[in-house]
Amino acid sequence: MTSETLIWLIPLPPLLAFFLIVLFTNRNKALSHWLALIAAGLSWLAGMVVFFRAVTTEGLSEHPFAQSIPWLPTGNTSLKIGIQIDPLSAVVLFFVAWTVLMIFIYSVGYHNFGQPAGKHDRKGLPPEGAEVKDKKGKIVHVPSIEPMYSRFFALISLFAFAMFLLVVTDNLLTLYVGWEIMGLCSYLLIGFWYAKESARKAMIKAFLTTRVGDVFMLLGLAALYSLTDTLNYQEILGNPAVLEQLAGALSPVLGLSWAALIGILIFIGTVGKSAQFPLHIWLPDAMEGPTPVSAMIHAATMVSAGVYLVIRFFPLLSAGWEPGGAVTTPMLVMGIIGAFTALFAATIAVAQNDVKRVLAYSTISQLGYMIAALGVGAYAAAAFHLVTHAFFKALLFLGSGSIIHGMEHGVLHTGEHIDPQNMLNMGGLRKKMPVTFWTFLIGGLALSGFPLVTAGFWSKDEILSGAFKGGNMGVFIALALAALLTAFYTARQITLTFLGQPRTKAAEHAHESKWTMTLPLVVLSVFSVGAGWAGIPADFPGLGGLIPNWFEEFVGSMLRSEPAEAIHSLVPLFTSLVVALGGLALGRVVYRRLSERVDPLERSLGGIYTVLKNKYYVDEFYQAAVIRPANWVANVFTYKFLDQTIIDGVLHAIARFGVWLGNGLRNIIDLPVVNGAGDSAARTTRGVGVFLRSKQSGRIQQYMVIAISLLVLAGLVIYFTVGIS
Amino acid sequence: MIPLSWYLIAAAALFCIGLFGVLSRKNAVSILMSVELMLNAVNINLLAFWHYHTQLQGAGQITPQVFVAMVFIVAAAEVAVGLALIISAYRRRETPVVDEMTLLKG
Amino acid sequence: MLNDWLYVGIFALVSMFLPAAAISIAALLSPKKPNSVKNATYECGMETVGPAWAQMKVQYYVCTLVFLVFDVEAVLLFPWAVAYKQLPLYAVAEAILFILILLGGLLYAWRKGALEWL
Amino acid sequence: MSGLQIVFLIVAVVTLFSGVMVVASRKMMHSALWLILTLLGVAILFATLQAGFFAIVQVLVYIGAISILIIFTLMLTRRVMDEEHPQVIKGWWLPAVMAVILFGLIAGFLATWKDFQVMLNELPADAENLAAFGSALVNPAGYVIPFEVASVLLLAALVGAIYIAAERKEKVG
Amino acid sequence: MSFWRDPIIFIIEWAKGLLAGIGWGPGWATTVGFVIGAFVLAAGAMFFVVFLIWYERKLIGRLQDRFGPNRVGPWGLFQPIADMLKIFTKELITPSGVDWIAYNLAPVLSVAAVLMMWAVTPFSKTFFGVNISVGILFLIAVGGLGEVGIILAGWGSNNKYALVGALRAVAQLCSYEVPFVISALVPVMLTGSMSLVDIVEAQNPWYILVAPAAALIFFIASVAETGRAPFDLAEAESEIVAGYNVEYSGLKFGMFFVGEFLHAFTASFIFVTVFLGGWRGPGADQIPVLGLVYFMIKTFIVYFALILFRGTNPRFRIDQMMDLNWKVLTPLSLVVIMVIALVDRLFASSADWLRTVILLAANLVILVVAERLIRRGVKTTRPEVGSRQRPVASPDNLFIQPGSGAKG
Repeated sequence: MTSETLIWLIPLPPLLAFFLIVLFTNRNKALSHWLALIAAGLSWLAGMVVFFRAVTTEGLSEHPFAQSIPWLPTGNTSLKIGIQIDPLSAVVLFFVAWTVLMIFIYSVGYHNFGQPAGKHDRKGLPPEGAEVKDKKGKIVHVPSIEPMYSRFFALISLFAFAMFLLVVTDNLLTLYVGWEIMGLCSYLLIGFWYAKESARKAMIKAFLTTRVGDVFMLLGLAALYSLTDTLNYQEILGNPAVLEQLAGALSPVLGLSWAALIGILIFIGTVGKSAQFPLHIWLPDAMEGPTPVSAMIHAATMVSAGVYLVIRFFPLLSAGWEPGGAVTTPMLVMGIIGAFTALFAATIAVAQNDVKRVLAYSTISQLGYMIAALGVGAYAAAAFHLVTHAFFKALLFLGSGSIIHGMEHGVLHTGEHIDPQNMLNMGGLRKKMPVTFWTFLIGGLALSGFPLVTAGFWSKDEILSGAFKGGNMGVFIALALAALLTAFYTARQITLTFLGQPRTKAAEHAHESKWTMTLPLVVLSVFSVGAGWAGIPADFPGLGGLIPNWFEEFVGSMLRSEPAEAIHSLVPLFTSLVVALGGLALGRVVYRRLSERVDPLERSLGGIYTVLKNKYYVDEFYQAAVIRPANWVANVFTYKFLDQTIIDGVLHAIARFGVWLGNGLRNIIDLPVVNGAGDSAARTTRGVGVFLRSKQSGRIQQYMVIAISLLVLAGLVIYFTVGIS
Repeated sequence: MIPLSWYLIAAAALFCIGLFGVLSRKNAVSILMSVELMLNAVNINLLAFWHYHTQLQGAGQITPQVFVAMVFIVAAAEVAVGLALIISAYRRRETPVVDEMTLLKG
Repeated sequence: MLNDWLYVGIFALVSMFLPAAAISIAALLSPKKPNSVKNATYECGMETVGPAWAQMKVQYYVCTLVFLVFDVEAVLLFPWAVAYKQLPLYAVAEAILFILILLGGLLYAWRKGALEWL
Repeated sequence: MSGLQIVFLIVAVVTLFSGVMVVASRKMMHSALWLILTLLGVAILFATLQAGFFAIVQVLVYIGAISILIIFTLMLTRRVMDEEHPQVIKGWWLPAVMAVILFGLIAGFLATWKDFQVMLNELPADAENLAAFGSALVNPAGYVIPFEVASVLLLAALVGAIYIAAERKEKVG
Repeated sequence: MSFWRDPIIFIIEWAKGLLAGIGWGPGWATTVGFVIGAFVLAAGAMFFVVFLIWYERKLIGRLQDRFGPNRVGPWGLFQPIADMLKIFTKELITPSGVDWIAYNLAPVLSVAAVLMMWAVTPFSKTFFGVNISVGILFLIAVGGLGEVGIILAGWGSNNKYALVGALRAVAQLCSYEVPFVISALVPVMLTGSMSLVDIVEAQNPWYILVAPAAALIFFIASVAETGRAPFDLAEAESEIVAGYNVEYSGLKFGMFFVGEFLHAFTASFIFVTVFLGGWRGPGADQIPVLGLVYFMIKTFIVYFALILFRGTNPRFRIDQMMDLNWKVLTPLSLVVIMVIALVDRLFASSADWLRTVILLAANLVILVVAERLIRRGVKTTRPEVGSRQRPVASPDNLFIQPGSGAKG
């Protein structure tokens, strides 16, 4: 089969699985997960074949695997859908295929397949556990199977379809389609346990927050389409003429060039999707969902999709920038926001006790890393970190899921009421869950960039050196600090969780998860070590050049402009060594002797700690600054003003006039002026009030009337002023 | 033979009638009927222009026909689901009247 | 071309006219002796109770719905069938996919028990 | 004034009148029957446009299926639809005015088009080329994706409608 | 062309010449010719019904071991005439509270819907009303008008029983229209045109030999479309009062039965046209009137089969009927379509006779498999209706059709 045909086929199996599960096998749990697994496996197989063909193809970046067919003929032009695999999407395809498959396998174990159904389990709530008699006939509590098992697999299959679609597509339209489907799936999966108040709130929060970004992104796409009449990558990004024209033309907004404007709009979409600073608030709450969801959607794939988008659009974002020169506006914005987010989220992560929330914030900060890397023009480094991060962060999340699972075992067994996700309740899990421990350790080291062995080190080191070469000291320092904090909270997490002595009975009775959960951990840990060796910089002392920096040249070939010649400097290298090791050591030292369930920092840092613990009060700020005003506008302006004043005002004006006239006459004729005026005023207001009170209705037709009347108005204006050409 | 304008005017009139129905009827079923009127008006236009283009550029004008077919399909789907919604809403609320289904009310 | 439709129209009118004419002739010939009992609504000899309205079962709706969907499907398939002779194999395969998708719908209705009458 | 024009005028007047009756009549059943008449008129208009296939499809789908479905729904949701209180909302004059203005606008805009008054001549017999239409529906360079998407849409409609309309086991009053 | 080879066309030409001779323009001449032709054809059809009623009653009588009409005229040949006279002079009772337009439009529509099918059917090589390019679709669409007529009847006469009957009838017609339409796709596919004339022209061999499965489905569906036994649940006298026409009397009532008989006959000659090669036969190309003869012979054979079908089968329960449609005929017809399309395309290059044989084989295989599956899936346990001791429910006289002889 030709590569193109194969690429067409990659997204289809999960979609098919989704429909089959939803329509037919909803009752049968085993059949459902088999469908989903087989679908994911097929996609994985096709993806691997395509990947290796792509790797072995010469000059792939000039001539990617691409094919497209017309979709909707719209007048003269026709919207096309198509597929394209170039180096960038190849590597993304690689890690997406792997993580998706692994997480599918993991989900089987995570949702306790094969366990009995609990008596009190309700749809929309996490399973509470079932009572079974063991051999000696005494009743023991065991975890029970997820009530909405099939639904879960249907949804993640749909998500996988969207992700693959987004990766293999060759134009922005289908990318946007996949993007939105992913948004939907993330919404549905965060609220998977929809009977939980917090889950409902979180799902709505995530959906709306990402919408904010998506709207801007859609604006960007519309502008791009109206300017270039196409949304195809090759025709826009692969075409210097178009890029120059876009960079040259001046947009009506703030004197930005069109390229800058579109770039910033699209970047805002990314900010929403991959939770950068102003719109990052949804990601931590998204941890309400099941852990595989957090791992897949909110660590490995969906949030990476945002970064993938900006990497993909780097030629546009950096249009008119040559390496070493002054950065363009979008790059500047990205650099600042990325670096700030990296530091900001890392500081918050230090003070979190929920094992998943720590990881959520570290995800935000790592994504900030990539954005910042792009901001300073370290293109390949960003892509590299995207890949490695996807692996080790998925690993960490799955590990945390395994931890939580083990803790829940313990909680069920002992029956004490503690939060199984709170790290302060854990400790000493190393002996209980060895596999989880070792894999989690590897992942943590990779995250904190433990030198020379782990993948995280290489990618992070490249970003740092990129920032350093880019000559952007602020970004460099911020990233370095963030790296330090990252190492610190990683050490904190590992120490609190696995080392030391158990701090609760539940932690004592925790035990290792099933192989379906540990196998993915092992596989991913292999990648989170091995992936690094693909991108060792050539100028690295000692190791450099032993292995050719394959990644750099493979993905780097995407950029038409050659990257600037390397400034040989050991500063970034030492920085990364120091921050990684120092952070780890510091964390270990601070938390080694922790016996009681309270964070030592709480005393030492005091007020700052509470600020960090409350995430700089960003949520509260939004609550006050955005949500209440929005409610106010909706209530007062739309409802009271538009609905009542405009619509009903027409009706009431006459009546009011009549009342006014009558009162006026009565005043003139007999009543004393003041009295009558008072009466009439009172009566009028009261009448109006009574009238208004009867007017409230949620009638959709009224709103349609408003819409149509606006349309008619616009039509009249056009007809009598402009006319049609 | 018939001028194109007659068809267009007739279609516009039908469309506006349907629009009025959509905006002013109470019963959800008759709102759907009015939507059908609007769709039919659109179809008249499409086919009138199909005829026009065919006599300008010769046979084989496919696009208008495809659009008409799509309108048929969309109309069918819309009626099916819409009426099903009305029926179930009726079962819950005992009314097919739209302005008694004020779920949009804040 | 238009003449054909003219003929169809005329035939339609005629075929409406003939029974109408027959009925009106009968109306002329037949005696008219109405009385209230004779004109009462027939209900097996009982008095009519309430409006002529009982709630009917949703089954009628469902089977008409399925009919509608397959009707529209056939409408799309007829041009395909006309063109069938000059179509390559993959085009036939596409139409078969089209049919299969709707067959899936039918199976769903079947499994939902929407096709059971009682 | 040729015979065809007379036919057109009659049909158009009947169609529009029955269209008005659809939105104006108080008995739901009557407006449904008027709707059938309107659809028939539209079908005849199609026939005068020599789109025979679509004229027949109009009768087949709209009159044969959709209107039947609508009537069944009326039967199902009857009981409330007594004819005492009016079927239109209180402020119905506003939509009416708007519809009239909109009609004027559309006509005005159309009138500015140069080919507005062009005559539609009788086409050759093979003008409505069903074979070309059919093969374009399954042609990847043509409309195969709308074709398949249509079937998916129909599937979705079928599944959704059945799911919605089917009585729940745990039925709440 | 001589008179004897094709009298009808001869007469038509002569009449046209006459009109032209009077000095009318060709346009008006055609129009008037159309009007006359339509009148002749439709009136002929309606008077044909009289004979059909006699034929059917005679046959049903024989099938039920009776004589059938045998008093008035030779073999009771004039019995229908007498009935007609009687029914013309019966009082037309219009119950109070009917919706006048709907009530009176319904019988007209139910006859007209059937009559219109005659407009497009080719009775011989040269003798047909009109050859429109969408003929077969026209037949199906016109059937839809009949449903509207039934709904009008049921709703117009405000009566619960009428309404229930109408709903059941319409539900049945709608349901059976699905396999009808889909199996009608097969001849269109094999011909490459929807015009009935082309379909007949293209039939060598007859399509029933090429696609027997489709033919079978088409036949059953069209029987159900006529709403006669065993599919006559709409006016199942023993279950619901008398169906949608309970409030009708006199000729209005009669019109429904005219429509039914005509529909039965029409259905049979549509089947002939679509699957039995219409007027085709030895020498029919040269001598068109021969084609007319062949057509009539085939039609009467099919009509006989129809009556046999009616006379020898007990009435379905409504759930059985719906199951038969939705769970057997519809999936089967879809499968048939796909298989025929695939097979015919795969063997498109091979010789015609080979392709025919392969298609035939494929159809037979489908039929056999379907038969097996149905045997597997059918409910063997019949729900208990009353006690077996009561003679009414005893199986040996189940085949009595209540009132089947005494209609009209």
